Amino acid sequence: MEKELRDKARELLESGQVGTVIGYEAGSAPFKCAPLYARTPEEAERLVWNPTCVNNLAVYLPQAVKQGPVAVVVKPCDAKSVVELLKENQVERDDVKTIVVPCPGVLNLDALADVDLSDVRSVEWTDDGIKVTTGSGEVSIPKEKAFLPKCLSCALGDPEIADIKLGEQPVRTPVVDSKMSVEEYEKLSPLERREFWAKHFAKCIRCYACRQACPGCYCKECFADKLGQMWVTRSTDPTTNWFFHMTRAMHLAGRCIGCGECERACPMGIPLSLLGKKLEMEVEDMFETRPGEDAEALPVLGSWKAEDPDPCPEE
Amino acid sequence: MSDTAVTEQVETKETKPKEWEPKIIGFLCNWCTYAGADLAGSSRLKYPPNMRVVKVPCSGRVDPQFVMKAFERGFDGVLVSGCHPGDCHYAKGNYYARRRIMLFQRMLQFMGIEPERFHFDWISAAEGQKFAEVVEQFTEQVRKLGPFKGVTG
Amino acid sequence: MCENPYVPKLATIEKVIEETWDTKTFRAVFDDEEYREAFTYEPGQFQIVSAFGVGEATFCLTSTPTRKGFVEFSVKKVASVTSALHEMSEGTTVGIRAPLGNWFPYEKMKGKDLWFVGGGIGMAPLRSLLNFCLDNRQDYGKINIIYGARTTGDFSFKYEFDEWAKSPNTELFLTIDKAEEGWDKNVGFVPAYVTDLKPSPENAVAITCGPPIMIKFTLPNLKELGFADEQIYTTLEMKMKCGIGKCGRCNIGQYYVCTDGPVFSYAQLKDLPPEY
Amino acid sequence: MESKVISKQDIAPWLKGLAEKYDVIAPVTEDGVTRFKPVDDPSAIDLGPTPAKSGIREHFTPETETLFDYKLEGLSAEVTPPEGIKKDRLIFGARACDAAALRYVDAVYSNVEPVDTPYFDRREHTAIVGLFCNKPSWTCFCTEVGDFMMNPINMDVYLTDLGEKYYAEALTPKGEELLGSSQFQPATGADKQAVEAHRESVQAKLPKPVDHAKASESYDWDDPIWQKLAEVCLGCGACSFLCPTCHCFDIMECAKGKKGSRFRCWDTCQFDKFTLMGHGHNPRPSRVERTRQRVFHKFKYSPERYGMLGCVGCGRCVAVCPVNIDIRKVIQEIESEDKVSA
Repeated sequence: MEKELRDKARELLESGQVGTVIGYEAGSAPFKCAPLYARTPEEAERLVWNPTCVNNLAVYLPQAVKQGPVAVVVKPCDAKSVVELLKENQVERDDVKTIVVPCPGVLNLDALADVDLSDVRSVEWTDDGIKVTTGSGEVSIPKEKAFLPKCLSCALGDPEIADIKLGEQPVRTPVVDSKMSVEEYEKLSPLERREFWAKHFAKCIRCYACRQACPGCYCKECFADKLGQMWVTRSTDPTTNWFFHMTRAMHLAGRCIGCGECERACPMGIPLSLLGKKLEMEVEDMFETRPGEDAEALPVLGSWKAEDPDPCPEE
Repeated sequence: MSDTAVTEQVETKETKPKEWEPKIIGFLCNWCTYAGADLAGSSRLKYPPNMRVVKVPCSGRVDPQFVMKAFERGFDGVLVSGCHPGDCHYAKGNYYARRRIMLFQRMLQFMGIEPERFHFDWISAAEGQKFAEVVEQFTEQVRKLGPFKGVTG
Repeated sequence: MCENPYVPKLATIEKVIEETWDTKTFRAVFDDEEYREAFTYEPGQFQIVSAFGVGEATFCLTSTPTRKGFVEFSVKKVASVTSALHEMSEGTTVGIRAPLGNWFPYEKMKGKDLWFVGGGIGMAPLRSLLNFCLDNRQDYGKINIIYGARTTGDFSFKYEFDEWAKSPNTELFLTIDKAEEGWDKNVGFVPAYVTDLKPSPENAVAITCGPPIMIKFTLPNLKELGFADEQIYTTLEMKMKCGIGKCGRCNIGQYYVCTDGPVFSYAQLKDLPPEY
Repeated sequence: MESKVISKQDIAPWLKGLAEKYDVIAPVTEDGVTRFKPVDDPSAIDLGPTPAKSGIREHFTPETETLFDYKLEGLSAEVTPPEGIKKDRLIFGARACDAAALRYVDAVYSNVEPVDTPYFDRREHTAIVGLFCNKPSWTCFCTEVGDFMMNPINMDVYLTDLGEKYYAEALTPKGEELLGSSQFQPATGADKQAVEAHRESVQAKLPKPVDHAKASESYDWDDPIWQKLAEVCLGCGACSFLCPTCHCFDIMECAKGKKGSRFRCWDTCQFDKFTLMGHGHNPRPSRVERTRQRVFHKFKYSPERYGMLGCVGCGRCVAVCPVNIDIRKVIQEIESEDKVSA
């Protein structure tokens, strides 16, 4: 698979179809990958595709296309971000070539909690999860534990915007209903919910890793940085943090494709995906659209229908 | 109308009086609901004086941040109201508002803010009576819930 | 324990001078009499002024320590704090943290001819040293003031021009970018005017401050005239918050502009990474 | 100074006994994140993760800290600074890297005039009981940048886990006082030998020292690595906000009508507005300059100015970076032989 990926990347670069291939290279540890901008055939040789390739590389597109057409390695879920960027005119279709990789699911680092990370030699896919090789042997981890939660509920096939497909998508049968976490949360009373977020937002240090890792957060100037307007100060008290995260959630309403990068990037373990998942569910329920599917569709909150649900319908 | 002009009004909430009274803020569309409020006043209809009114050009101007700011700053209830669907002065501002506010309403609820603290309604310039009723009803609804303890309280 | 350096001293605005369409000069007097009496500073130092409710911002001390009892700062309206200050009337309380930073080496300048080269609001920090030197007139050689502005309306401190020009052995050279009716002085940009005036580098010091573009073109001209890097001083502007070398914002190389500056000679600036 | 031992089960009673004099701050794991927090119940302490997610930094330079409150009336204003620390604090379980980081922060905050009084106040009123790292994480490289794991600094007591018991060294008079409690027994020669052997075995697994301060003299301002990092870096502040030596802050106003407060909060050179001036000029306009600034400040400017590196090798930035920017690799690359000779 990696050979194919590298060949394809080299071909794209050599033929001049793109100036850059954004993909993954081996990270600083066997359970880590790092994003790579490959611009030469030699650099393309460094591309990898393995269970550590968790990042949603679409986040780089709005900047990268400024230097001309780029190719980007995407998982089917990441491709939804590309669709959103196209829909919102952040990138032109002609400037992006998507290289879709067949994805069995990617690594949840939490799965390695019991493994001595300093001793890990490699992380590979198996038929049913991953195999971790350490200095003292091999550990097999079943996919229920090995993969990110989003992978366990994923049933995506190849996206429509796939320009290059590196093999067939494995048939994925979701082992978890993605709505489950939301439904689980919604068993809480209003007070418990407020306490839940008070607890989590108290941890937030406002490093903005969530925002920076989000392909949807491409604003030139975030509301949180607008000092003149002062919607939100940088104080890290739970209420101010609530305001920041709630506003960010609303700004992503109908646009969040649930890649979970915000939550992965968060150094403080705030379950930010819950907000995105809820928005996704509500948008589908009320407006019958799913973000990330149709690049021609109008943005959910930038459009309307006369028959939209009404808070106080006329008799 | 700038964001700052709106926030200034949101932020001038006075300190709580000794006897607790619900503090409510209303974002009212200039063309319909605000005129409806005017009509209620000039028709000498009685309704509770708990609401501070912020006039906005259109319900479509209501950014969810206005509502969040109000809750963050400790208002006990927030009302948003504009022209009926189809009657928008700007043709479709309230349709955009409807989607945004509906979604926002559900998110507030998701975060544990009691849904009864936020009300969204259509009130036209002719509906002075309805305006008085909505304010009355909403104020009582918020009164029953008691003081708002904050978004994370 | 020492005093908390982040808590400003309260001061009252005593006088507001409208300099130009976007610049005002404020004169403030410390409320605490004892503090006011003991307060002293050096020309070139700066202060951080609080507009309570909005924030604080950095301004150079435009007044001279030879004239006691008050501090002055000139404010160009650019962002929130400066706008809030512009709204203030006489009698308003502000907070001041001062004096901060280093100052012009006026001891080293003694006996020398001085060339002040200022552009626009850049004249503000120079004014402190200028008036200081004029108040100690016997210590310095000839004092030359080159001051440029976009238009006649953009000059600050117009009310002091006469005093400057009439001081003994002192010359004031004014220039504006484009000709205006009734203007009988120089027309042209500051760097070119400096070349025209041919200041002699012998036993002289140049002190410049102004927009980056002015500095950029003035410097080579001065050097062409024979000024060495050590003979040219300027005062740097950087984003600052704490003013006391803690918050890290004005860090350039191993220096903090707020404590190691704002006054630098060009010899020193050459050693800094180009991040100012 | 003298060394003692304490059986593990005596730690809780010892800390409880200290509660009268100290607020005890120790690592606690909540929702999967281990942070140093005030603890009432010593059984909640979790010394497992090395190092804890966020170190002891926030107890000396809090994320958000009120500098003073103000009140406006008409044209006049009134200013009230907050009260200082009322009760001494004892930080239990701090790692050598975190304690060593305070030496750097001291150099910036309290060893030069004017002294940062709120910080100084906290330092003066805090005792630190450190803990030797038995299981360094994959991100740890403290031995590369200093020898404080073996020779700790800024600790009053240094504990080493010997299985059933802790070996406890008093490093200051305050530490001796702390070890005066009845739970401690004198250490034997065998204990001392065991500790030394143990520490050396751990040290052997960690990187060898490198003289980065010396190497930094030939760092290349225009190294192509900055361009490369800038492309990949997302521009978040996770690395610096979790860094124990990062100390930069912003000062802001929290205005509520006629009352309000001025506060400071963490800030980082990685944010685009860090150096942006009011009139629009930005001396470090892109991530190229900003990624370089972080590395240069820690490895070049700090040795030049303060005579020490601004990095203690805790590895938190490596652990949290969402795009795997690994400062160890970055330094290695800019210090690599062929680059220096090129």
